Amino acid sequence: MDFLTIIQILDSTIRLATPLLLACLAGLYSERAGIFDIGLEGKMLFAAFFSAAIAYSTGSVWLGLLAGIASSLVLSVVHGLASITFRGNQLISGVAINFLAAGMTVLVAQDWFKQGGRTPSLPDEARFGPITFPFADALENVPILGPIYSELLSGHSLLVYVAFACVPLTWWVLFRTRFGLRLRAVGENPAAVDTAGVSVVGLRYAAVMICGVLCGIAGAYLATALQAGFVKDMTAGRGFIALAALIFAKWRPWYALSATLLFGFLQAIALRYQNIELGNFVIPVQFMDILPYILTVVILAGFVGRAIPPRAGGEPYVKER
Amino acid sequence: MTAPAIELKGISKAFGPVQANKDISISVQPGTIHGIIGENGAGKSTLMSILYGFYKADAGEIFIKGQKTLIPDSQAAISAGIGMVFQHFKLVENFTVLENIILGAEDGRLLRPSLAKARKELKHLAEEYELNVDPDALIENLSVGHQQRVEILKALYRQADILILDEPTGVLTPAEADQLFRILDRLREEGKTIILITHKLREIMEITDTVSVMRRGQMTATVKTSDTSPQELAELMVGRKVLLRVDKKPATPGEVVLEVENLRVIDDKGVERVKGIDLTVRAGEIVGIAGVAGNGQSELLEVLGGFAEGTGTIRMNGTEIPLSGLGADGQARREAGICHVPEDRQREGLIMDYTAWENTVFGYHRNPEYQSGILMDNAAIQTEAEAKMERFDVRPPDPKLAAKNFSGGNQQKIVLAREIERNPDLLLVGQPTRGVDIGAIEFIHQQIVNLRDQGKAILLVSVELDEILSLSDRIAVMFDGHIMGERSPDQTDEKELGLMMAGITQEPEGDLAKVVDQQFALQEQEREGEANG
Amino acid sequence: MDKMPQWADVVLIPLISLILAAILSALVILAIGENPIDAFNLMVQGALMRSAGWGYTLYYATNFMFTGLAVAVAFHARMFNIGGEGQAMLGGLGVALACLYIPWPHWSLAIIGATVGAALFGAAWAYIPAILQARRGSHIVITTIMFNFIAAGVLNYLLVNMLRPVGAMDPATAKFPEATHLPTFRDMFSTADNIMFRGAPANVTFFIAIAACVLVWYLIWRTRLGYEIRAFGHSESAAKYAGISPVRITVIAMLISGALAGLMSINTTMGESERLILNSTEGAGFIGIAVALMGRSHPFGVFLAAILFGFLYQGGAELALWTNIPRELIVVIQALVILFTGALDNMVRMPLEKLFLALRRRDA
Amino acid sequence: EPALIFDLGGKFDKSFNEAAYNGAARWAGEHGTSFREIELQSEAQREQALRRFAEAGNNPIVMTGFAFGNVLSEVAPDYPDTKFAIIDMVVDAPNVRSVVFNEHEGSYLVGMMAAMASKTGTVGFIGGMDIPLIRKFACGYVQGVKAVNPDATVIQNMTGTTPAAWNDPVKGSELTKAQISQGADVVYAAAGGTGVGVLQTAADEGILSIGVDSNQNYLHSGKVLTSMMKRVDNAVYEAMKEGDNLDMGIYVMGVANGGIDYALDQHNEALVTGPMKREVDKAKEAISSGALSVHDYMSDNTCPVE
Ligand SMILES: Nc1ncnc2c1ncn2[C@@H]1O[C@H](COP(=O)(O)OP(=O)(O)OP(=O)(O)O)[C@@H](O)[C@H]1O
Ligand SMILES: Nc1ncnc2c1ncn2[C@@H]1O[C@H](COP(=O)(O)OP(=O)(O)OP(=O)(O)O)[C@@H](O)[C@H]1O
Ligand SMILES: [Mg+2]
Ligand SMILES: [Mg+2]
Repeated sequence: MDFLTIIQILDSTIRLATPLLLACLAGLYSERAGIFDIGLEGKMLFAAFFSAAIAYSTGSVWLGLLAGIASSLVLSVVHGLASITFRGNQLISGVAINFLAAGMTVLVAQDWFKQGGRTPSLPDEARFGPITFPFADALENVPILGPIYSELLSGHSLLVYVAFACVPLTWWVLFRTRFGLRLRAVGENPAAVDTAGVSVVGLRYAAVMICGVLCGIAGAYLATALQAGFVKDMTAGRGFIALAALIFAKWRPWYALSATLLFGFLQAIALRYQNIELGNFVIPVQFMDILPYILTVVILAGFVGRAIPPRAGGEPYVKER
Repeated sequence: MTAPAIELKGISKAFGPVQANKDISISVQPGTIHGIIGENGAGKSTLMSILYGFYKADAGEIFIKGQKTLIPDSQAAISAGIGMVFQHFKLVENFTVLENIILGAEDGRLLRPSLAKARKELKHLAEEYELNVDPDALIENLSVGHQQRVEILKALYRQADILILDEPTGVLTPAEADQLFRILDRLREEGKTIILITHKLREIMEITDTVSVMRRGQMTATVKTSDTSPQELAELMVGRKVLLRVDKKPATPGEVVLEVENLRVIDDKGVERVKGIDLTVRAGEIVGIAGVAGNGQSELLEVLGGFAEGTGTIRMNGTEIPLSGLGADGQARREAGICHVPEDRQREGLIMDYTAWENTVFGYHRNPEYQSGILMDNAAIQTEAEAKMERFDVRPPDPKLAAKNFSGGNQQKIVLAREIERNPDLLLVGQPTRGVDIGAIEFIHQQIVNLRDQGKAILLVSVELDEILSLSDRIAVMFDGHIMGERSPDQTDEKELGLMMAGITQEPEGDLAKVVDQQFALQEQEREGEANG
Repeated sequence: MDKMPQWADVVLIPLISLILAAILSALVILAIGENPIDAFNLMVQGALMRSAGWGYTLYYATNFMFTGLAVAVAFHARMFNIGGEGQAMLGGLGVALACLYIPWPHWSLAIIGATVGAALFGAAWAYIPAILQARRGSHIVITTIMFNFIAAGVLNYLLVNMLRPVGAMDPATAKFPEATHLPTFRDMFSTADNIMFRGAPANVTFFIAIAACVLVWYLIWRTRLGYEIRAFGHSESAAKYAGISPVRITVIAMLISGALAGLMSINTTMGESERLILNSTEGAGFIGIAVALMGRSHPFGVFLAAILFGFLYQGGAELALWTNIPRELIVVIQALVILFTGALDNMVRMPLEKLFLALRRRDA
Repeated sequence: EPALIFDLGGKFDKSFNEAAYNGAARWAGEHGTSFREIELQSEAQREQALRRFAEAGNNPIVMTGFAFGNVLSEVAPDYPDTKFAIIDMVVDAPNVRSVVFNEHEGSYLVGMMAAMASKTGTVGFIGGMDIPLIRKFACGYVQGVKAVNPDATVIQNMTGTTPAAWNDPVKGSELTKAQISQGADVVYAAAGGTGVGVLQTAADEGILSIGVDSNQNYLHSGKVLTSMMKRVDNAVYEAMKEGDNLDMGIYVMGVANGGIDYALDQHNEALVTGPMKREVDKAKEAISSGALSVHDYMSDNTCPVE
């Protein structure tokens, strides 16, 4: 494997990891506040559709992004109503949201565009294009650092940088601000927050909303940056992988970065090396396809200890039985 | 006369069909300590939670310092100068002390300045009130006593001048309780108003100025402490005459039932908690283990009960039983004739979501008498449960009710009914009366003594010295994983036991409680070191 | 003392929730320019008013019962088994191997063999996540998600490269021998002059599913094992105190769960397609989660929820058949049903409880 | 009234099913009538749809996809008066027309074009899932490439193993990028909705792509080299047009009878050079006349070239 190949694989890792990272951080806010969310997939899908649809209709990718975030927020409100206000089962609500998004996106897409549940292809100005760093071209030929700078670091869409910037930001918010302290507390022991005179409901809604915003960005990234439009079910299970990454990361921001990069990397490797021959034996493509999942299980079994979720996670806060 | 610090008028509160408070009125003078007593489930905690804005009353008014005050949430209570230490602490377990203190009382959006300020303030408060805690320790690594200090500090940090304490001494050792009372005294001198809920009449007599008695959601009496007696209070509370001391004949110890040699236990954090214990318990005697919480008593019970592993030798009626691996589980212990009333009835002794009848066979559910073919004989279990609940006076006597719907005392009775009625050769009992009201304590103690009188061996672990002294025929004191010594209850007293519990076998100079406290701090430091190392 | 009479809890609340879901669904249908009343009529006509409609409704319901029970059993041990899909896929493999490689003389014997095969393979696929959870603390949610993907890969490889008859286009096994074909409802209930359940795939597996519901009910509420599973699910520390081994319960509960999920494939693979095809599970493993949650992990609840989902599936097919409503409408309706009956049921319950309390106060 | 049943991929898959729909729509438009249609949601519905349409008197009933084979052979005898047409599969019954396509021939043609358009000598193939049909596409393509440039490298990738493999444009994108980084400068996508991502990325990255089933040239005008057209639309159109008089038996649609072709229109005329067109048309003729025979993977489950 030569150096350039490594760079390319890492480049692909970054692209594949970005939606996972955004969704994973989204889940992190929500679950740190005690609201489990298996509806990440649905929110991303919803956002992917609405961002593409609005970007196409208005020709503005920024309006698209806003629409994606707004639509994801709508689902967040539903989740909040079900799991915070009405103290329902958070898992059921998440499952319902996934179904709702899968059905609604296609239904609306068909109603609006009559193209069988997809949006028309977005023109370039309705997409997030790559951002080229200064001197990227000039430095391309510098050995080692050149390709790292111009291939790996430069040339991604804005949302990729946003996603990566969200990691330190999330860490800072959670561990260095009043809001973060309260948010973590409400996921561990809401009664402590309540008796300290802070609104449990308010905090939890805030967390669920942040989750919605990040899922919205993730969806918009899929439909308007990586792709040029919406295709039904285009999230293809990434919300669930993000959830796995979140558990893997033990609900911590920097770990979330590593976990999603690892998933992205394993996928990139599997995509790149689909047909490996060992002597006369060709490793079946199916094996390479499932390799990331096998490795995940192996890593989980071998290196990562018990992951302890936030203690109040999944439980509605009920004062009076 | 000044306006009362607190005045509640006509407070009512229902939880669904349960009327927890009925038209309660009470007034508390500033600068006094006001006690509230009442049976389990009488509605004490509910009333205080309403005052603190945790629950909303269905009806009634609250006056603070003569001003009518609306308290829709805890924020309002805090701004009205009210602080509360709940029966079940409201702390975030994996946060540090400092973080818990500032939670909800931060200045500004960033944490760093708040933390710095709180650290200074905390040091100040600690000095002033002898409330020492390591501000950077995680709550989950603190003893219950220290956790309580954090709760008090939380209230003081918020400049509360009305402090509510809900059963604060239920989890404290006598020394810790003494220290707490000195702090309360101090606060009273400063003019703060304190409401103290407790089941212990001795404490009421010792420290309060006035006392109110609650029964079944209503306030039945409010009297000046100096005008009443424990006996009278107990009767007001339970509605009948109560024996305040255990009535028991001298023991007639028989054969050795349990023999423990060089028992060692290492917990899952890798800390050695029991460091080589030798102990025997004979038929027909109660051996009490005294000690400050966290000195290995829990682990001792857990290993004997089969749900933790250890090394060493245990013989039961002369037969050795395994301490780890196969055959070292609760099931095997029960077959060997060991029954166990665990320390924590809610986490261990009961499945809170199971009905009472299901709980009456918990741990014995594999016994042949409960099977019919491949199924469980639920009808037989229910009939038996009904009889047991009747005998142990569990209220309400409804076996179909889920365990979580019983009050703490009644939950404990269900566990006791299950374990004592097994008629075991050896009964392990941990904290049998924690958080239980006087009426129930009397009953529970009686049952334990009865079992002894039938010639059974009993090993009792309790942090209540009173309880140890009045029940035990022999007392062993544990400190730091060792047994410091054994005493007979009529040769010793609280003072000596207290010293032994602090690891001191000689009469020390100075204040007993202080020494105990210092010792505990040292011990904790040491343990932290071990845990980190 | 309860806040509400039991009938209100069991009947009234789900009913009101369903009506709310129906109203919202109607709005969605209106919004895409169709007539909701006609649509509803069509669904009921197609799914419930013809024997063949029932034949389909019950066929789908059979799948959902198995996967719903699988999720429910794991839930009782406080585990979230998202792996029903993969376990059912492997169960299909078990069925296929049993049917293809053993010469059964009669379907009644074959179905026993297939049941064993399906249960064994399904359980085996659940075993690894279970043992990893019990011994290494690897989170079962992640491992079962991963095992769904792995199952799909394994099955794809086997079907394309090993089990597919030469020259066949389909990534599927050969057709099972005649003797293994299960009697369908049509075979069972038709008379000479009255053909019932014509063409519908419902078959004897439906009765196995009902038996499974009953057995699971006995298992959970009447046996020692069920007692221990529930105890472990409610409190691990208490279970330890009682001498219930967490490792043992985790593994056993997951084995049962996996076996139940695997059994689903008798219905699809042996009962319907009569060969193992690539995507025979079609997401029924995931629907099982919704079914178990809606059925409150109780076998009877699972049974009802499965029938409801079967109705939605079949009714949806009828809609797609006779109108231009896209098939995704059904997914939306499912979502709304799950949302209102499952997640938002307190929205209905809270005011009702107040109402009943007020009524009781007035009586008293 | 005729009926059309789409396979699980759904009516608007931008390729196979959509072509069928276009054919039916063209027929309906020309004749001013309508047709019934259904998108399947589950395997079990195949039989249901067939029977319900047959019982409702729809005739002929056209279905797309090999997966109908099994069911149709059971259902067809029950409705001797109804005529069925199945695409991509042979069903032996007196009232069934089976239409099969020589996709390998078309893939061969576009493979030749890919090899001629490639400057690097490396071209790519991205399939949806490792199933026989897709291998058939791949095998024909590789033969075409090697026919022009025996030294050329063909990178072959499959998207996945779950149904999501047909609808994962993001993965299609990444595979394309991976192939580009390995030197590919023409990629051929046979992957349903995933192909949208392949074509998009190829256009974004400035390499050429090849569409499949329908004419996909217009998706990225000037950037799609050509499309391997499988005239499912014609097959459906014909079946509906013949209506009650539908001839039964096996219809093989190949290069010879225009059932399989490569697409040439205003979107790609600049890309298809004169020599390129000459070579391909020559091969087309050779195939039609039988002088050139492209190996069909399905015939023996092997491919002569890698
Ligand atoms: N959050 C709640 N929801 C429903 N019922 C409650 C709740 N809290 C308390 N109750 C019920 O209200 C009654 C009074 O409870 P409360 O906790 O006030 O009693 P208490 O006097 O503090 O008892 P204890 O001495 O055991 O602490 C009990 O019957 C209890 O079961
Ligand atoms: N690693 C540790 N570092 C410091 N203190 C510890 C540590 N582990 C335990 N402790 C102290 O021991 C206390 C109680 O532990 P444990 O429950 O084992 O004690 P116990 O003797 O059984 O008493 P009780 O049952 O009354 O709590 C803890 O709350 C804590 O203060
Ligand atoms: Mg209380
Ligand atoms: Mg303890």
